[in-house]
Amino acid sequence: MEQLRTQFPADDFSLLALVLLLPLVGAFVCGVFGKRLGKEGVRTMALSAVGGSFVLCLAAFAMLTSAGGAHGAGHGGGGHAVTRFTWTAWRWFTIDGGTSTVPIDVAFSVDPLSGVMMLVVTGVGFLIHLYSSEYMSKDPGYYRFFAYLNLFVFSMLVLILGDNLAVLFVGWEGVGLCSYLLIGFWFGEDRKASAGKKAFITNRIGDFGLLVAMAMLVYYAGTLRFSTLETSQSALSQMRTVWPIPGLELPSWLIPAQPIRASVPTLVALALFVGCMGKSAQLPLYVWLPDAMAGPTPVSALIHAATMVTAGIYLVARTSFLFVLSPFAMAVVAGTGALTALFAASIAFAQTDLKKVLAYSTVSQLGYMFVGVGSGAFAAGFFHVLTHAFFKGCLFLCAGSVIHAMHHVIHDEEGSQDMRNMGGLRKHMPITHATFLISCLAIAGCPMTSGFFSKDEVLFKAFSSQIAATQPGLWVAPAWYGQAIYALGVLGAVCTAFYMFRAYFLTFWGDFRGWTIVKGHVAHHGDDEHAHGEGPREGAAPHESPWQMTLPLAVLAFFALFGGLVYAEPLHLTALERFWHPVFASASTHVVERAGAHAMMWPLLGVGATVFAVGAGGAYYVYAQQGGKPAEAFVAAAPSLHRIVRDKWRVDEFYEATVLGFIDAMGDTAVAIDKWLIDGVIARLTAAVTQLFGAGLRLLQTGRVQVYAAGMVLGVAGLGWFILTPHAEAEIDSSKLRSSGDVTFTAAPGHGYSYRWAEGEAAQSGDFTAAATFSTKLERCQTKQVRLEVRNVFGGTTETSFTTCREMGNDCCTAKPAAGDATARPQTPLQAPARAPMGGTP
Amino acid sequence: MSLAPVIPALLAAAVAYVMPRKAATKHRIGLAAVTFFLLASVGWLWPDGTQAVAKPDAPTSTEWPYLLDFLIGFPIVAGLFVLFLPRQMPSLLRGVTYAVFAVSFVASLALLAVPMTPGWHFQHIVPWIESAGIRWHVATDGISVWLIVLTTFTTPIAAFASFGSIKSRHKELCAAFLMLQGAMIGAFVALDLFVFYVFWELMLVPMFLMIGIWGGAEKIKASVKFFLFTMTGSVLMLGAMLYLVWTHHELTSQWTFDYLALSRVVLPDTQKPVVMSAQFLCWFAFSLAFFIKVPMWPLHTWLPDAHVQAPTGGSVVLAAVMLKLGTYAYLRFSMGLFPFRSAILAGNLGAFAVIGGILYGALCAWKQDDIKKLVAYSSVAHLGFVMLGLFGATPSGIQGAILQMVNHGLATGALFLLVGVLYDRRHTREVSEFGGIAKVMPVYTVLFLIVTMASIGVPGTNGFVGEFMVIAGTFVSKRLNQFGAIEAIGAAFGVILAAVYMLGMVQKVFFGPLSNPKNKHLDDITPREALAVAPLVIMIFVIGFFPSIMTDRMRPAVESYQQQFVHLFSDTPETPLAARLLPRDMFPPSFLVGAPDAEAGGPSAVTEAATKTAAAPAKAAEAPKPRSDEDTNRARAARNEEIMQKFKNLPLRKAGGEP
Amino acid sequence: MTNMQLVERVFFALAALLTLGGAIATVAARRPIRGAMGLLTTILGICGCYLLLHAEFLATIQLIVYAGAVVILFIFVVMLLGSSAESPADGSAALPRYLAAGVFVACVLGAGTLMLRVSADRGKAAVPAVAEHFGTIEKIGRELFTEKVIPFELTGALLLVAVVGALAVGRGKQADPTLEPADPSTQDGGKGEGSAITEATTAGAASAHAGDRA
Amino acid sequence: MTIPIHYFLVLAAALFATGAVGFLLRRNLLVLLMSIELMLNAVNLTLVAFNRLHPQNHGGQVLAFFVIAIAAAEAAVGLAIVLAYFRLRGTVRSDEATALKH
Repeated sequence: MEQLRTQFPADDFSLLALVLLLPLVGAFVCGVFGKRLGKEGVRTMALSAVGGSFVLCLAAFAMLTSAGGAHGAGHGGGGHAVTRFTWTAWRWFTIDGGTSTVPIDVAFSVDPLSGVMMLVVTGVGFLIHLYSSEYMSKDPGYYRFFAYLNLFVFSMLVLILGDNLAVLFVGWEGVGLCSYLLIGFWFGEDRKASAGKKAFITNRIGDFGLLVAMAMLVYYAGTLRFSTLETSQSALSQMRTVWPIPGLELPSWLIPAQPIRASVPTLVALALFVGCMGKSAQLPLYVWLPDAMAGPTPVSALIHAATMVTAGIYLVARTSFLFVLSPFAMAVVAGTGALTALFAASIAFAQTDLKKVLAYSTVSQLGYMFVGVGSGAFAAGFFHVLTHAFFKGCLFLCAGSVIHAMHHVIHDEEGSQDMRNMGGLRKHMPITHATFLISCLAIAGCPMTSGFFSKDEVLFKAFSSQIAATQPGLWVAPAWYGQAIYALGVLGAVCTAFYMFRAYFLTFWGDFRGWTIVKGHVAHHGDDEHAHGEGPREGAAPHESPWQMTLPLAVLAFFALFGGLVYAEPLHLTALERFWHPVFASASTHVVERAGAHAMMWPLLGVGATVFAVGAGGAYYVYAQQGGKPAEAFVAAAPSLHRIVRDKWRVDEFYEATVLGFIDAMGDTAVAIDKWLIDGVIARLTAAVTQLFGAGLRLLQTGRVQVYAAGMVLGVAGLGWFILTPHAEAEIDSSKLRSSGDVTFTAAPGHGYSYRWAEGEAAQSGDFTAAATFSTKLERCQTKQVRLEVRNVFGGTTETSFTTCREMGNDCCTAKPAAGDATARPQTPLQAPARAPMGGTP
Repeated sequence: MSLAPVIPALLAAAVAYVMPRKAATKHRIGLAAVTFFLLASVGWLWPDGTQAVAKPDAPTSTEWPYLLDFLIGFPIVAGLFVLFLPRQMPSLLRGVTYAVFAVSFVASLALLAVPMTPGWHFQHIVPWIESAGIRWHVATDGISVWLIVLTTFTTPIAAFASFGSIKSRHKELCAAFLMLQGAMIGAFVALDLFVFYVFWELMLVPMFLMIGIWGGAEKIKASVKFFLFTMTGSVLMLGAMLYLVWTHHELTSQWTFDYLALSRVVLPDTQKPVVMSAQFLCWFAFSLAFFIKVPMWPLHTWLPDAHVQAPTGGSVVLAAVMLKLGTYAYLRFSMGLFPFRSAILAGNLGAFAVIGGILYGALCAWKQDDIKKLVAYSSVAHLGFVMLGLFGATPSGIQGAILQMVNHGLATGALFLLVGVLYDRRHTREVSEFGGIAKVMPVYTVLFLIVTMASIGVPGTNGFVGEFMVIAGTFVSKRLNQFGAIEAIGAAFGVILAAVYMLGMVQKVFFGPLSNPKNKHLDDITPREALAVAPLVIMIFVIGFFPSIMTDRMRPAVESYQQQFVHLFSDTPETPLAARLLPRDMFPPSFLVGAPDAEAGGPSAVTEAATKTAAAPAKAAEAPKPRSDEDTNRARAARNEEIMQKFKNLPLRKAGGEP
Repeated sequence: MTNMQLVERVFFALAALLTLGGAIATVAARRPIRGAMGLLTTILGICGCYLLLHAEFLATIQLIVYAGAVVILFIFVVMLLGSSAESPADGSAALPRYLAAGVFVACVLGAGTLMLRVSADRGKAAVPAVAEHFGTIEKIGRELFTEKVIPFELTGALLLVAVVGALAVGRGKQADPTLEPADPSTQDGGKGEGSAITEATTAGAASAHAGDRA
Repeated sequence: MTIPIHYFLVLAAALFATGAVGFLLRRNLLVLLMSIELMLNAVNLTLVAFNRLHPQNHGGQVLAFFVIAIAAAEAAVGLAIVLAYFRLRGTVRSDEATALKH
């Protein structure tokens, strides 16, 4: 251990580089050279990559615990510095924050929280790689599958080990991309490809929230590194008016009495939570997870049980110091979690597809994790993530091995997953049955199993703790809020126990409904074709899966059973909580335990046990003893309710109608605007106008010479008229008007012109002189009218007058309306020439 | 040039050599060479902190002054020369064209060898038309250097791709490409408004020919529409340019078209009807020409038509480089010459960019059934991001915008190349014609997916870095004052729509059942086509992971430009009632190097004294200091404050008086 | 008013009468032959005016070139076209045309009186005495061949071009297949040297050829 | 010679007016040409009249002389064109000569 520590010092912990590099290299090699390596080569490459990474993670974890252990040996190690090994690769880019530049590095770090998560990802990942090496053995895209799986492990590690929010975002989107590729793995069918697309776009909506959160953090906190964020909480605690936006003229009914203000941590936390909802399939954005079952089963096990969906909770745990600053956000997190738990559990009742049941149970369990994290019990919430990874992973893999067995005879996709075709598999698949039962017990919360400890810890903490507001005036959750969450949780737990055991009894108990089992039946090729027909299928008995599939099941079942001992508060075995204490130290200071709540711990444990008994017993009674008849009775009694629940409360159709409908309509209007309004106006209208003018002018070209000559004569006549009539214009030089007040008028010259000037209303006297300029002086704020009369050589005269005013800054000129506007502008239109040119003498 | 970066690059080259399953060695070597060069360039260009520290007046002897003239002139002259070559030998024509492109690309790399300190580099001034004060004034700085390299990088690729598919009139095609490259580089480096206008117009001609001759069905209509749209815009710009020059003459009785001199002119701004104020009209004329080119919302309808009808090579160059001229010119000329007006209108322009550009472009793209039209509308969306970055006018916003310009060039260029591959096989681009071709063309699908992810902006590719810098910059921007937050959120929302329309198209084309019988035996992407796309894909990842090789060269220029922009438009805009000439000391001394009167040495004593005093503190602020971030921020804020003070106590000069 | 002035006034009245009468005849004549005759009288009237204004050389040129050549040319062509030269009774839209004519004449007369009023005061200045031999052939010949020699040569060249042009246009297309080939001898007779005097006759000859061609 | 100059000017103006009217209104090509001749003669008359007013040199008369020469050439070519037109169209009505329109 010593030379490891010397080789990898704490602040330049390049071991992380190796941990990340291995899956990446594995993915690249499988992806590019997969076909040439063949199945064996690809399998060894993929397994060794993830395995090696797992070993390195173990080493890193060991160094972490030893470093941590050295400080706080034994119990209650006290608040010592967060042991964090960081490795900075290179400077990614710098952004301009509110006051200073924000450097963003490609940096990775491991601390107790991400250490444990790292182990889960690589450990469970390795098991699933082993499992799928057998499960996918007959699939043509074998190498492509392992490339995507390795890429997924790499992205998940980047997400977990990211030292700042930007690198976390890289992993976040990378994981979204890999789930898109893996869900849509069998892209041949439209349904599966669109399931992948749906997953990516829903995740993308979540990423929108994360992007906005990051922008806000850059602006307010001036950094994205988790460690510096934790210390810069003072910069964050300020208020910001959210609505109405200043400067935006809004209709009056939109403007509330006093502007809605929200504290910055609330806004950031809510934005982050939008990201978590997208990724961890919470209520509004959970729709992609059930459809994601279109992917191969190991994918569902890895992504939709163990790793990716837990990324949301990891983010909330990682930024716990931020969430805790705003009780409102914590309440929202806990509330959404509870509602999702109950909602998903209700749907799972009526599902007949085994994987769909497990999918909805995942959504519901995620709800529980958010309840835990939302009510301040970060350690408990995150512990539920671990235990869930084990038992849900095991459940999915059991389902996989069952489907694998059913596939030998029933080849179409839906049929092999439908529980109605299963039943009585206890006898044929003992190991799968045993592991399925253990995981079922764990998830249902049978006492002493890991599920029991983690779920009840979450519920207890929800019941007993409250978030204190750091700033005065912040909204604080009402006192009864914890209890309401607890009630929803218990109700959800009952449903969970019921539907899990329903699935268990339907698959493993009763008699086999798949096909008539014929002893010694040789499943030859010909058999498959006619098996498609509706007629009674027959084939060999479903046999147990090979060791590559059952070994991971056993390991996971073991952890599902004994995982709870790591953090069993009632038994005072809180090793994990102490291990994580430094990470959640700063957050837990805000979490206050309600008075007298601790005493309630044991009674609530009792409630937990009874919940398990009620749920499991009910399922046993309905499905094992009565063979499912009460279920049919219930369906007959409330057919419409059953149908709605079976159609998943028609949430997809609702989204289709509203959200997609709205965007579709917007798209159509945009295209219409583009084609008719913009293209129409700019392109076609101008073309039409020019054509119009063209046609008009073409009429003049008659082709007859005399018409042109007549035109010329008219032109000459007009010119003649212009020359003959006199024109009176004058240029006013008012440059010195403001300073000294004198103005000079210079009349426009003309052939044989003579001028006569007059001031004010004085009659025109005197004869026409050749003096073309005239100047006068104005007092302050005085307005004067000057009249000019012009006579040309033919005796025609015309007259015009100008008014000028000396503006003295206090716009006294404009004050008097009568004086006309301030700027000197020739006032009267050109008068008709005083006398027709033909007229006699002046 | 330490050897450290060479080893990983060699390794990557070996892998690239082995990667293609069945390809002629010629293409394998090509691929390996491209990989080696691009990855090694990361090492060589890696910022070792020498950028900002280099003293501003360090001897720039290493800069060969004629480099920019060579970059502009060489392709144009070669284009003319190619016209004289015999028409019957297309291979000779192609050979000459490749040689010219190769030489100009290598020459453009010399631009990167010099540390881009704030101020002009490779500046070359030759008096051209003395009577009108027009000078051949070309220079580059941090902002335009990468756009030049982008031009010399993508045009050869476009030519290489189009030589593969276009079989008629080789000579005209080569000439068109060469002249196009010369004109575009000219437009990027011109600092004399007249020279800029010449290249701005010259650039249209080859593209007009390309669309018109080798275009699709209604190519004439599209090329005429393209030409008319840009022409009307640039004619307005010419009018405004002349007015500006005339005002400058009124103020200093000296004729000059030089950008440095004209940027000192402040046109009268607000009369009662704002539309009548000179600065608004000039700004509007300039910006209209650039908005048409970008294209911004109402003036964008020429782009889809032009792209649909343009040949593959033409489309690539149009998307990769020509659109960037609009955004670059807005940054350089509109914001440079009229800081007051562009700052005041930043808020609503930002809304225009978000709603009209990002969201509208995405919605339209979603509804298109022609892949090229879809990619064209996606360009409108991406460039909406770029414009938002520019309107925000924060250092990271502008850097993000410039980075996004380069990214868009690479991603959309690659997209058009790949669509060209499909078009060559099926001679149709209707999405409904394709379905499930991932089975028949696996390698092509992988390439297309990588480029789609870059276009969507998945982190790890270049799209994300640009978009995130723009969003963060908009959020922080003071120019957008209270709208910054909303516009940033709108832009972030655009990221979702990008995923919607791109993946929608990818699903319809690649995934799903192989329904259309014609697609059954499409052959996969040939090594030659893959070689054309390879450099772009590699650069997507290189910029995705190592954007600092680019941002580091941009930052000094962008920061000094942004300071100048903020400083000219101090936070309390005192709108000038009459035309006024700003004193020289309000500009960083490195900016005015090469300004016309600087040579004439004629300015009155007042400004002379002022420049000396300003130069002293400016030099002190930029004195070499360690590259830690806190000091740069403190120095920057102090300098900013001190110049702001000078701007406040500026005596109000009389209208039209000598400064 | 000495009787000398009286004679002058009478002579001027006669010339003016001839000019205007001819002009109106030319314009208003129904049959073009009358128009040509009207033109002839106008030219004679103008010749009279020239004599009054001491422009003997011009008067002679007027008589020879205009009266002798141009009017004759017109008459040739009118004779050539025969009845078809008759302009049909263009009764259509007569009223607006006469109205236009009336307006037009009124405008010109108005301009004329305006000019009169302007020149009235200046016109009173006596007409300056005239140098001896003013307007005779020597004076004009000297001026023509000393100061204005270039325009003179150019006019010569122009006339040559006009001749060639008239010939080309007048002859129209060659080799009219319907006729037997005309013997070439009569073809090139028309080429005369380009002096102003002979020009009129050649033009006349050219048109004659054209005549028998139609 | 005591006749004031403006007598001649008025006469020339009238002559010019009739020529113009003839040119604009008559539909016969020949009359058009004759009207042009009238207008040219009017111009000559004014030239000579003003030359009489300033007898220092014979500028006016020489110009009149040149005008006469050119008028002759113009008449010749005009009539040749009329003949060619007559050969093509068989009429001398100026209405039909609308080939310029296209």
